[in-house]
Amino acid sequence: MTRVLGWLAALALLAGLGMAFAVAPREATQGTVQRIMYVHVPSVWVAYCAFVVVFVASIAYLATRAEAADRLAHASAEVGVLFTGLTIATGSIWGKPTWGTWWTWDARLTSVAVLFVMYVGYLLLRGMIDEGERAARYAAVLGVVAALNIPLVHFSVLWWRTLHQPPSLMKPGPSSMPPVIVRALLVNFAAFALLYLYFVAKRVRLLRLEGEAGA
Amino acid sequence: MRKTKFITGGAVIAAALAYMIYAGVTQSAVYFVTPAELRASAVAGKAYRLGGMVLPGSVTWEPRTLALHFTLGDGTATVPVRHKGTPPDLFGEGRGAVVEGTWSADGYFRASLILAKHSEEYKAPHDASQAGYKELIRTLQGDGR
Amino acid sequence: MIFARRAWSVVWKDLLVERRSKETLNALAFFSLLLLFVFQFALGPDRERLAAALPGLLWLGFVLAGLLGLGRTFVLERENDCWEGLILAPGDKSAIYVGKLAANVTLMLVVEGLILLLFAVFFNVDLAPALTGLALVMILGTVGLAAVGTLFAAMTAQVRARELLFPVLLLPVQVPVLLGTVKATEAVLLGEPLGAVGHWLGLLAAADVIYIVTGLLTFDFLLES
Amino acid sequence: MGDNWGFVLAAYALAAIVLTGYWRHLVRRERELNAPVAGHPPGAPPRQQ
Repeated sequence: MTRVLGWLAALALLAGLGMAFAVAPREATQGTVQRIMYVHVPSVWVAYCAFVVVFVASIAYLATRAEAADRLAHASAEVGVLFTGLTIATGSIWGKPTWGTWWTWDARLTSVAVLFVMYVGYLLLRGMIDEGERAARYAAVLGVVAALNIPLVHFSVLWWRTLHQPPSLMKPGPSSMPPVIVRALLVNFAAFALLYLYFVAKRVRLLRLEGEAGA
Repeated sequence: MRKTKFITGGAVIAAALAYMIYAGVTQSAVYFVTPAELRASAVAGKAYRLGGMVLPGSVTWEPRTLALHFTLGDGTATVPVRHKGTPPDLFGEGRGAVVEGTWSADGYFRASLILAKHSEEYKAPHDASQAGYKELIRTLQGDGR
Repeated sequence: MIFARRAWSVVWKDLLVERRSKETLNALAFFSLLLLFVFQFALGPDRERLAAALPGLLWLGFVLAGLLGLGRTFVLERENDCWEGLILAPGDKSAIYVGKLAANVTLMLVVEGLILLLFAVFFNVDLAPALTGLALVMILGTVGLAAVGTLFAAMTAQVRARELLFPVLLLPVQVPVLLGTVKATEAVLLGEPLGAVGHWLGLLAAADVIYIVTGLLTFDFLLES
Repeated sequence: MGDNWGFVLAAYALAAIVLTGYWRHLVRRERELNAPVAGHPPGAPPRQQ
């Protein structure tokens, strides 16, 4: 099952690469650099989804005490941190040629960075507790607090300052992107989502094995 | 008892989040001051973020000393800007730019950082619709949300 | 009613212990004085730079004092082997959370008032005209800081490397509160009306509500055996 | 304006390295846990699958 997911993800990633480099056109103002978008944007979407999964799984764990929910939360947080890091790194590489700087404290950069450290803290907390049950319980509480904090971080940082372009897909009315670019983005998003599912499935199995080995 | 507690608490949290999102959407964010706003109330030594259009014909760049001079305008006022360094790729005459720096008492803006702002319009190569001047400022200000 | 009485007994106990020993308060007062030293050395005598940095410095001081003070929320219980007692307390434990939170907010506000006074005296700033606005921002911000801080203090109380983990967990979560309070303080100190920062006050209030309710709902889970 | 292929390549290469690195880490951990290693500390014998 997991293996099939892995192959699907690999195929989708190849398709995504094809869309990004062969199908999508060279963008008019930014040039080829804009192709970084096809890794950057899908990976931040996947990261947000991952943290929503952490939130839901944390509540599920507190309600049912099912170890499976805890493993899902743990795996999803780890993979989410991975994708958040990737977002920050690729965004930085994109920022240098287009904005002229590797890093600027603009709204979205900052809120993604805050998200990153929040969930790194989550993983650190898990690592610091030896008893599995207590680690699960505490981490679940932190998973809930962190997720509820995301909207607060988003708006506070947005009001604080922004230089990033407003979200172009999310805004009401006709999208300002040509359909080719949207399609390429969606294919890459699907590929990253499959990869996320594959990683989480594998990590969950690993956590189960680790739990058995430790028991 | 326990269930009521969680349902009530969840409802209160949801209400607070809804309020946040409502306030967030209706709040208009100002990302930077325009040249006219800066001219109206410039305090020497104070840090600003200044946004406008790089006026055509105003850019001079000395590759040897890395001295970059240009003028930012918004249709009603202009501000001379001085910077030391290489301009970013998206920087160019007739394009929008946001600069960070301080207003100098000698009547120019000393930029420590130039951020060529890319608008949210991603264009296909032959979609050559030239964004008008007003449109440029509008996208610069991020009103296109 | 029972809830309020339980919460009150925790507040009363904590404040009484603190009033008798003054352990935390004395240390924090001294710490505030040291902060003043550090800020002074870091910034130099430039008045203009100081005025520009003041709101940030003020909240940096509050947060650092908060990290030290809030981290000690459950130290007495741990050292005196009362942790089991907390766990064994019958019924709803969110009353303990409310009590601890109220005691923490009180203590923090006292320390913050002291830091404010030290700033006014040693940095020679006139805070008097901004005092009501400042008090409002400080209360909103401190409640937010203490609401998460109390919860996280309980979370890290029985964990390895808790002195390290507590700030590492608390600081990122506090980013919205920090941004809001610093921006609001800046406006208040510049003499702007509170209406100009209404959205920040709204954000702080929303954050306070969310943090407190989350704390009430989840505190029970931290005190299971 | 230059095309900055270097930046594009750097971004994609970084993504490839990070993702395959994590994948290899997972695979290696799984193999370790499935096949007990020789020289395991005594007192805590690895469980046979």
